[in-house]
Amino acid sequence: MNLQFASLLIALPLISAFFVPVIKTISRKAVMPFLVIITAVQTGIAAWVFEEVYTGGKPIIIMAGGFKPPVGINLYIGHFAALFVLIIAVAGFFMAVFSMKSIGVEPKDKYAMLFLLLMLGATGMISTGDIFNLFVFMEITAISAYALTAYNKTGEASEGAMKYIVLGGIGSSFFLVGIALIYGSLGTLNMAQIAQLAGNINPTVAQAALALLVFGLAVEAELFPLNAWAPDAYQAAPHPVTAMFSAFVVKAGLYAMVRIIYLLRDTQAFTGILRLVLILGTITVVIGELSALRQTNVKRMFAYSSIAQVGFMAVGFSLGTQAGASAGVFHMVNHAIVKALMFLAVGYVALELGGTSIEDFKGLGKKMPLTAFAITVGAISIIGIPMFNVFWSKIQLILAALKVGKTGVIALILGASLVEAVYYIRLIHTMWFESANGEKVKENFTLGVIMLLLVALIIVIGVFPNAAWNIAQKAAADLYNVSQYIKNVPLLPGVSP
Amino acid sequence: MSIGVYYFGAVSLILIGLYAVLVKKNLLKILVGLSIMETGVNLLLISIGYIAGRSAPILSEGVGPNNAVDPIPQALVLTAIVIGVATTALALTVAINLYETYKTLNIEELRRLRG
Amino acid sequence: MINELMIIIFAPLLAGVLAWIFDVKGIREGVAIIGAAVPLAYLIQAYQTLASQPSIQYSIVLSGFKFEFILYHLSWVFAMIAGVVGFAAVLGMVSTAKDSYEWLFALMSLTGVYGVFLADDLISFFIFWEIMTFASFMMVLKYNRKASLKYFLLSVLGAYAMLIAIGIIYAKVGAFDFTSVQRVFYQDAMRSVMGSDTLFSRNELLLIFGLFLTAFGVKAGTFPLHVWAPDAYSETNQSYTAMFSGVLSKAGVYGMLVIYILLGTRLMYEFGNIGAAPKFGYVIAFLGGITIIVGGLLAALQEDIRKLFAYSSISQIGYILVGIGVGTALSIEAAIYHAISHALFKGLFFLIVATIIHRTGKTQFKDMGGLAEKMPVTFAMAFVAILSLAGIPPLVGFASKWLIFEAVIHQNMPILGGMLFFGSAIGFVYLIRFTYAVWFGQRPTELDDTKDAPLPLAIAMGILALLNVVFGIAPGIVAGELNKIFGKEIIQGTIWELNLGFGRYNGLFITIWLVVGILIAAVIYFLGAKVRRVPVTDTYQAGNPVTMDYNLTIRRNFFLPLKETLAFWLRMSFDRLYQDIGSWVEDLAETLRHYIYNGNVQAYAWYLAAILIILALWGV
Amino acid sequence: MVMKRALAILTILLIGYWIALALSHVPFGADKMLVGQYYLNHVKAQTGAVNAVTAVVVNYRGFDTLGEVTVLFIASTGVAALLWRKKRKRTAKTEGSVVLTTGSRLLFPFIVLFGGYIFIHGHLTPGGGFPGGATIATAFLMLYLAFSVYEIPHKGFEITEGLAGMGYVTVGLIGLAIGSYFLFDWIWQSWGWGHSNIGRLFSAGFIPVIYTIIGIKVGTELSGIVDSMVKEGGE
Repeated sequence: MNLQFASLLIALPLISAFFVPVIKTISRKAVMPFLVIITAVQTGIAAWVFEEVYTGGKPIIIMAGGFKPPVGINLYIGHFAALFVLIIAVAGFFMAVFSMKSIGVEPKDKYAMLFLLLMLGATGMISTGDIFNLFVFMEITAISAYALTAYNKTGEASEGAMKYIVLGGIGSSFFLVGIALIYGSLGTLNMAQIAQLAGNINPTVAQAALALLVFGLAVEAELFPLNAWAPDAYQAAPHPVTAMFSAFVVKAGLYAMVRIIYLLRDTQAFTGILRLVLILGTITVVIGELSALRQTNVKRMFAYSSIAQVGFMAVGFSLGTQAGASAGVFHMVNHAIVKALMFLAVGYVALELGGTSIEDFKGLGKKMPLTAFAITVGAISIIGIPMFNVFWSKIQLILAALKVGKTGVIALILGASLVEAVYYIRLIHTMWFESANGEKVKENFTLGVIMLLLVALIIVIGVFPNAAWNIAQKAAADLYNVSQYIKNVPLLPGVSP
Repeated sequence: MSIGVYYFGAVSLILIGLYAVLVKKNLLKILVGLSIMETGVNLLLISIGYIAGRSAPILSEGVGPNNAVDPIPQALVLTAIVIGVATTALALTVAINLYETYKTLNIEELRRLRG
Repeated sequence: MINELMIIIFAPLLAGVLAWIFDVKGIREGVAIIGAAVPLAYLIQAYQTLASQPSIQYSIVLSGFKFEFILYHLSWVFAMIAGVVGFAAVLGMVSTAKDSYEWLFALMSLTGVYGVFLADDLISFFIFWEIMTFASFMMVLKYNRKASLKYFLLSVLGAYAMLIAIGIIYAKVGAFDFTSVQRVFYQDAMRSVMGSDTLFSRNELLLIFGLFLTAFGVKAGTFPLHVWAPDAYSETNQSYTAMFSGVLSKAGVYGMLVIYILLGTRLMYEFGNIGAAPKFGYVIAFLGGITIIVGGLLAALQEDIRKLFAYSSISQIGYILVGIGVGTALSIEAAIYHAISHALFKGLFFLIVATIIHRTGKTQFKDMGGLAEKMPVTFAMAFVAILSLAGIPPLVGFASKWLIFEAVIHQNMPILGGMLFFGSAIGFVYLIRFTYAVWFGQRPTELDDTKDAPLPLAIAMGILALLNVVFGIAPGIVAGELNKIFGKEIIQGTIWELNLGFGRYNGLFITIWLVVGILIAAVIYFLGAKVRRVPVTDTYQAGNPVTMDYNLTIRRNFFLPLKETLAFWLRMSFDRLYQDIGSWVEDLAETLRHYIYNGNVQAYAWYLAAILIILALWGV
Repeated sequence: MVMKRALAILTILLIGYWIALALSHVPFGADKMLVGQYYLNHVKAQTGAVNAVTAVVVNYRGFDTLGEVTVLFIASTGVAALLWRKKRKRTAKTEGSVVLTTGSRLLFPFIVLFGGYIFIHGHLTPGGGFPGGATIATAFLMLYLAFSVYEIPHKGFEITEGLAGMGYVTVGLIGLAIGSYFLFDWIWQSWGWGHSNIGRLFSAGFIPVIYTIIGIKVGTELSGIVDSMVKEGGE
């Protein structure tokens, strides 16, 4: 089969989003099922791409318009992108199913469109091989995220979205300045070629460009203190959207940041920026965990926890070794699974019991045992108990840090896990052992199945981490090994200085 | 260090925009600041593509491949402008919603979500 | 063919899961008992195998890691502790467990303990350690959030300490299995003797030692990491506490032995000896000594029967640590012996407490009294346990304590000896209270229709009491097994006699004399003058009127004077220190959160500007 | 407040100095082209467009443009979603003056025509789908300003918008089917239409097709945004 068909990953959500207005005029009720069907098909395509890439061992290069890079824009679906496109599709599918139940605010057809375009944006960000195209996809992601954050049309939603817009706007402007500097020095926008020529950039320009690019992406990647929008947006957004934010939107931003840093490793600024990311990542973990500590709104607590985990990933990537990158990718995967589960569960609780404050979680074990079980498993996993998936990524992170002699990272993980233990155990205790009045809720079958699936995934990876770890290692190699990346992109021979 | 007047203007616009975002209390003014920043960035992009003495990259009537300016930044700016418009439109919409709910656009008062 | 080691380890967990799924009263109890009995049976069977071969090994490759398990004499002894006490505790839980939740986690923790004892590589050691911790934590969580949180936090601290140590070792050794690690450290020791470069520097060695000490110290309940133990032991199903205190704390002790096995040689050469005892062991020994005193004193001051034994348990673990710390073959054997006897008598004690709470619903001394009449069987068990803990021959507690004394004194360590002696004395102090306040004296009227122990609990207590007596009268049985660990006759003698060369103790001899003495006493009792019942009155009053705020009876504030004397020292509580640190961090977090995420988007924009400035300054 | 301003000025000066320092190594007006030169050299042969910018936008960097269309689509959808109320109507108090209304009626078709001209000639002259669409939207904006009750036909516009978007993707997918690359210029490269026509209207492969689609789409989208913002909600 022609591998260029992988471009359907971009085309399908797009054409489907454009089709929604037509569907709406036929039947308003058909919109949400349509969304589910499309995400399911997207999952199928993503699974095919994943299979192709991992069995073939070679990345799929999609060349738009048939022009070879750097003349045309290419999508680079390597091991990392294949993995994350699949995660995006699966998470999107689950959240689409969840949306059928949880989205009550009209106009749902617009919601469906924005939902699809958010997926599209993240998919594009992960797979693109052109730095300006990255900016475009980043804006697609960001703007649909703005709209979705404000979707509930409450004051809080608008406020959260506004913060996101202002900070995101500043970030993207400076990101574009960075692109301008890179383009001005090299005359190309193709990432592989930029990596190839990175050594030629004037050091001053390289420093500023790299710094600005990282700055712009760090806003999306939620590194402290550029993440101030995140808790608000997470809290205010509709529940499925929050889950998607945590599961893949932030990861797409982080990925792009790491990719660009690694691409420009030939520049002198490389080690400096790695150190900076390490510091920012560390502070992100500390502040995130501490902020979650006494949170009374569970959704917000999870948001802070999510931010802290992103900090771990950033720390992993900033170790500057392949082991560190592997640990970071592995943590990304595990965290995506866990947080999708937890935000789904929290959203479901909010739907049934009317809120996400800790009061609503009293006696949840009696009222909604399955949901409470799901949250418990997720929480235990995040704390880092063996036999659950996050444990392995934390271990790998520790080993990677040890290899480069950064023992401080270990202390960081230890401290963070202690704090996580405190607030998650408080929550677990509240759910299971505090009594509250209220009827037992009849839990939705489909959502129950989804939650159990994710729980099963957490435990399966926890018990047999090998397969997942291998995949993560391959994905990380794709990210880390820049010379291989350059080789994989079929650059047009004539176009070079 | 010497930068051309176009660069200077572009960077100044970016900084003026940033200044507005950092200092102004009115949300609309902050959004205006963001727009100014975007404009500055677009100007910067376009000036980077300029090559002294050459004309627009429309290859007819005596303009050949060797006396046209770089077409890429112009294409990029086209995209960037549209993205800027989209952001602004959405931001204004959110501002409308905010005003309808809280009857204020003072960012000091729009602080329900915190901590 | 499934390996027998796997059956030993996973049978309890399987039973627990089954009990949890088939949540039917009757079935789940049966399944659980089978789950606890199967490993015990296999262990007993393995005794035969171990007589002919040095060890039983098994390894399995899972998810890229090779998990190795081994059963040899040392692990067999510890596994037997787990088997016997675990089995007794499960029997006890038949009477006291309320739902399938408790079965699941109680049996899961048993699996964890077996795994820890049988593990032969650091990764499986750690994983089972965590399973054990997690399961026991879940047991506490059900009863009390605060206690469980304290337990969990310290456990996580310990777990990560261990993990980091393992990581450091792995980074240099490149393997996890005990054999390789041991070999590397041994070679390192040889290198340092030769004066050549070592793989692990002195500081790294110290770091690893400290981390392991923290990890195992938490589980064993060593001062100053003991603060979780009183709360956790008392705030859970008391039948389970028999296992918790009797077996799980032994995992910490076993960990200390693992330090010796893996790092011992290197540590000894690096830091030197005092006499025959290694210097690094002194750290362990003195921590143990302090633990004895702190645990003992605090036990005496408790008003809650569960807390009393929880502190007592901490104090007794101190003995074991002293034995291990002294580091001679004799002292280590003595320590293991005391680990066995502590498991036996403290398991028994907690089952007794479980019975009392099960039957009366009371936990405070002030609500009890005169139960000996109503619960004769339980009282008989308590009698055995008290004598054993107090170290009165011919019970097992005497034999092991005597060995530790001898081992310490033989190394000329007067301070440690004093600590041990003080611990024994304070043991009497708190046991008096338990003996009198619970079993004798006036009985509150509401306890008049208290019944004796239910059958499962009675059987469980019977097993442990019997072993207390048997191993006391015939200490040579245990000593013989312990000698196998070292492969030489360190404690000589017959089954009835322990002979150290510089001292001997004959259990049978003393028993015979004791029986004779009791017979004589009985004869006197029955032939003597008419026995008169004396009403119990407080002797403290001495004619003065009693004010309620200084009303000291054996059931109420009995040791208040002691408390007042120690007031200065009691103020320095590590528990409170940790709590203060905890709340300080939380307050800081609260302030920080409100200050940083203040909701003002302009402030957030300033953060962005700040980062830009940092980037600019770094660039310019 | 003064402190804050001073601090802000200090901040922007520092940042400005930093960016300017970097820019001073990217000399203004110098020839920095690499890929750009390739475009200029091959644009006519490869795409048939005279306007290199257009060729870059539609052909070489088709993904960007697709994304750009999407962004605008998101904006219009987002604005409509966020301003969605049960009942929304126009609340303008006064009708425009006679001059305004008559003038608008007269000008409307010409503005639309001009917009159409711009996007159809995108491959020849400066302009293209986006300016053309924006011009068309201005025509509708003018109607809103002139008449107090005027509303665009929402449903029709929405569907047109969607269909136009689908059309763009479909053109791309046809490229995938025919030329086995997404967004492949099948009209120019596979079918070879208009090779003799370079510099005239019927050339440049699918650029005019796509620009027409984009023009229609942008026009309807921007009009939709205007409509959403002009109307006020009521319960």
